[in-house]
Amino acid sequence: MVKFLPLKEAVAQNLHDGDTVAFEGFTHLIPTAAAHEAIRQGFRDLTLIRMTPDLIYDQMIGMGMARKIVFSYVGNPGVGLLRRARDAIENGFPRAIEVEEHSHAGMANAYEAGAAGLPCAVFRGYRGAGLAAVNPNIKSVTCPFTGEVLAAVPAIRPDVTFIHAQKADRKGNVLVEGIIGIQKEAVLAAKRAVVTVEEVVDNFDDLHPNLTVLPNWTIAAISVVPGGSHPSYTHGYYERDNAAYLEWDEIAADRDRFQAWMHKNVIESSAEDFAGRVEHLRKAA
Amino acid sequence: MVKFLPLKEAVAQNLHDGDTVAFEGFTHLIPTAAAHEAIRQGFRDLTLIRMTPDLIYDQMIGMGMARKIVFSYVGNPGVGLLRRARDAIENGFPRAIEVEEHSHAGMANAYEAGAAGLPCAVFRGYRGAGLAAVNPNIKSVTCPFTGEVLAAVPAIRPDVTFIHAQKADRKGNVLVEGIIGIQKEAVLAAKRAVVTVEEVVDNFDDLHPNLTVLPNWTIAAISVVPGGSHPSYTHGYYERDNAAYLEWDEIAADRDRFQAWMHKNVIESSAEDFAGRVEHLRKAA
Amino acid sequence: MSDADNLGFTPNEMMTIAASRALRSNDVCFVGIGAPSAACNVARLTHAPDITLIYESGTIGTAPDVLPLSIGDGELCETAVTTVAVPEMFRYWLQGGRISIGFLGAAQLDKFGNINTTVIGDYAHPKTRLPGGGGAPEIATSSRQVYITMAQSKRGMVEKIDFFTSFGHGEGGDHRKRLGIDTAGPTLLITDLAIWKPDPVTKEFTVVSLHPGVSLEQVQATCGWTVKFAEALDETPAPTELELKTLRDLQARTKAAHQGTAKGKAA
Amino acid sequence: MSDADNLGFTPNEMMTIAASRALRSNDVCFVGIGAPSAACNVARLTHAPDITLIYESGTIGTAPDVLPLSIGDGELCETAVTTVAVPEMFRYWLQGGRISIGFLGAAQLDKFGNINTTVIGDYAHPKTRLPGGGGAPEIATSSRQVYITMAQSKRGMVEKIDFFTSFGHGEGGDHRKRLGIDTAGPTLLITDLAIWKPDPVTKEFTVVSLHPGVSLEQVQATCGWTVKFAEALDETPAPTELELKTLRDLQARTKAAHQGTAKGKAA
Repeated sequence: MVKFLPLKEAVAQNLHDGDTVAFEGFTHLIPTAAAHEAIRQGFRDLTLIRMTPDLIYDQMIGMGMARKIVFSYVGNPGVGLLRRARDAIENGFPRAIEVEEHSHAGMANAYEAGAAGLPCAVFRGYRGAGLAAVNPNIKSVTCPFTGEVLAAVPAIRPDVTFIHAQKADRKGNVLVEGIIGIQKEAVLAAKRAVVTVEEVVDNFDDLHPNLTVLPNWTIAAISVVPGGSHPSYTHGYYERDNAAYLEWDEIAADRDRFQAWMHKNVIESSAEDFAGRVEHLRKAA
Repeated sequence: MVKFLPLKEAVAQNLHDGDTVAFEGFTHLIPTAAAHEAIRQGFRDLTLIRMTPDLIYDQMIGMGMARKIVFSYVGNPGVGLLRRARDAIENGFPRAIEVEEHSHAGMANAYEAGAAGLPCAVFRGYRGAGLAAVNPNIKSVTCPFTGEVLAAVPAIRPDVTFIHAQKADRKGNVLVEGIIGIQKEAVLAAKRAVVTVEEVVDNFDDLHPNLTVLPNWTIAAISVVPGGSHPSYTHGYYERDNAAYLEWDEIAADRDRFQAWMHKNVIESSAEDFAGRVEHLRKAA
Repeated sequence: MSDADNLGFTPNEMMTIAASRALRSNDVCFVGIGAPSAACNVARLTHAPDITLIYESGTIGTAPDVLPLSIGDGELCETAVTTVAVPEMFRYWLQGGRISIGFLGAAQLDKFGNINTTVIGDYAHPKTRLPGGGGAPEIATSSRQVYITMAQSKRGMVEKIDFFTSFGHGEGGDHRKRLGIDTAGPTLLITDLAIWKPDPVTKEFTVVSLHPGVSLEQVQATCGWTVKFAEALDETPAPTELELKTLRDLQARTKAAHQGTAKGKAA
Repeated sequence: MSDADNLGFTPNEMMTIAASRALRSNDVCFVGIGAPSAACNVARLTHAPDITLIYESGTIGTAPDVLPLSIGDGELCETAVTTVAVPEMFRYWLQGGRISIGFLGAAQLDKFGNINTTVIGDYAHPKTRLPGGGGAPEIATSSRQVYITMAQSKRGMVEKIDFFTSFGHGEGGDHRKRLGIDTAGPTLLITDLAIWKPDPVTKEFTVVSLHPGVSLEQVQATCGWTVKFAEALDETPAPTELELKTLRDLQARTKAAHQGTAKGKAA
């Protein structure tokens, strides 16, 4: 059953060296605070999964925490390349990392299969695409009715998934709304799920019945971290800090500047600092 | 693009003798008015698909309209057997019908595959179940990663799907809420979709972004039929007429009584009569 | 046979209450209609307030005030933690391995917990066409355990069922494992007369507890196979006052609501 | 080359506006970020008000007031007809065959409309690791048609791309059909200099229209393969005042919003 924990303990209890871990968020609701806590605790040899690894994956890779990444788009969305990830892939700095690359359709179907308890996902994909030749985890099955050859990829089953969400109720049920991305599947596919939320409310009695609510028994731990997705955004709470994404491109371009930034803003910082970072991004009421 | 039409025309333009048709609804939102209109127009040789064929399928089968039924639960929910369907299957009255039977999981996955444009659905199902031996449309595929043998069924692709929904906006977008069942998949799997709604509102501007809204370009025709799901219910509008379900068990038990009831309540009736049937089931405000 | 006048409760009430006692607050139950639904809700209203009840219509964590007539009554959605689409229900929640107890009823049952709700007679030319399996084929294999409730009768509890709607222990022993099914299957059968559990090796249902006032002969007389009884046979504790009141109140509210127009007429 | 001072508009503006003109109100567009996003929204704000714009983050029928920086900006959700989960987006909406136009940009493009946004150099040991395909591999095969926009350069338009991120016409001819792909693939390429369409038989992109003031030599000088020109070569109509104003207003609003804190500081 779910526990409400300070983020430091939620991360320490659920993440371990060598784990396969997803910090999911599709532009919206990226669990930055949780990733920063993982960086502070210095985990090693992680297999990092995400459809759209962005700043926090650039940071974890740049800090040498990743053994392997599994992804479908390794970019700073709308800005360009991820320079720490590039440095690792192109130059093996600070360490070489293994790459398993899919399309968005492949990753989305693989998470869906993980949530659905299946060993693999079957879909129409990768036709004529170069990835099928370089990724041995892209195979095929044949439809027994039509003979059509379909793509198959293994289900994604992370040891632990971290997501950020709008709110929990006191019982620990969690609401995700807006661009909901792949978060529900990432939680249900994982052995353990940790959720950071903007706030806790008494109950969800007034919620529309068809919203994306994760029942408390599907979650291991919840931590209240206002602003916890900055510089991503939380629909209904604060806007995306587009300027921070543009700025990251410069910070990550230089190994030393990256290290300095990480020490100031992550290592010597804490989950409590996120609230202040989004103050100016909250909408006028 | 969607057209707003009287139900009579919506049915006449979209349903044809010999069609494969789904009138979907999972206890909630059953499109009774649309089925009754189809009965009045006297279509023949239909292949009727539905997870839970209930009263309206008992009626269409009893009127001799069905060549085949595809289903996973052919009962009067909470009451018992469907007596017209039994008469057709056991005695070939008023005509023999072909039966293709699945489990709920099989049908749900098959609709999902239809909506997803796949030729078949793959899932873990039918293990040890007798249906696999009597339904040639239950086959298997082998996971290319684990070797696990999974069930496969053909995707469902109706010529036309009928559903009932709460409301449309003036542009023809449709909202389905509450127990949403398999309706979205049934619409997206079909070549054409016809929706009856309780009412039309100016716009959906105030709707939560994550509700089940079918964009107008996914629907062929919309007809406004208040009460159109009676004796099923429409969440937010009127309650289920449980007494009518109990009463049906007696009506359908006798061939003559069935015919008399059908003539009075369907053949000599019209879509406009549904509003009156739910008056006493509307909740006190 | 015993009835309410003699013992203060009916065999059916005892069945429902005995079934409710098998459930825990941390269980996630996939609930069939009828006796399973009553048992699950009595559990929720007495000793297992945090139990998660899931109906196949998509309602997760529901807490109905009256028992639903169908698996998709509005009450289930209005009181649920969340309501999801039917494909998601079967893919993420049932097939995903999240159900601890699948609760099934049966028209025909054999001693290995195999269930028939499809046909009496031959499948292609049935004597009686029953409603069919619905969710049962996969509830029986994807739930971590299956509990079954039914009133005993020679017609219902048979040596050989006419159709395998849902698989229990097959021919017994390790038959599930041989079919690649890795869940426990039927682990409990609760009838109006007794509580049954499968033999650890043969998987044949064995009576482990008789309800108050029930004799071994009564159990055998209403069962179509030769019944095995445990050596140390318990007596099921009679319903408590709270259990009986909870069940009867629930059924009274339900009956009033299912007149269909009862609520509506007040409007 | 021509620029805004000479003609009143830049080549990039011409590219975006020419692309917008190819879209219709009944199109359902799967929109990539950058030039495709601007073109789709100019179309929506001018001649195609009812066009359905879909971004892969799950927003269907969106109508943003400013261009999103990412494919998942809040604006997209707030103005959408509905916002669905990402697996549903790729299964029901893209794979389901509901997209009429998949709109892609390219880092490297060949004359058959094959696109590389994955790596420069060898895949295992890349010279430059690019972001990768994201949704593109299936957008390219599941959309009924694919439109491509990119600014011309010898580095970008090459004889042989380093990696097949998404499949266009492969080696040309019926290569798509031979791979079991039954959609039309790239049917339009709009650059900053010209409009290109595939030859009906060979499927090689052929220039069919030059933008105002652009010469054949300019097109060839910025393209890495030997360019084929149609016999009857059109001149692309210059942007209208309304088109230019719509695009520039959109970009001005976008620039203000992407300062990131511009809106926030007003609070």
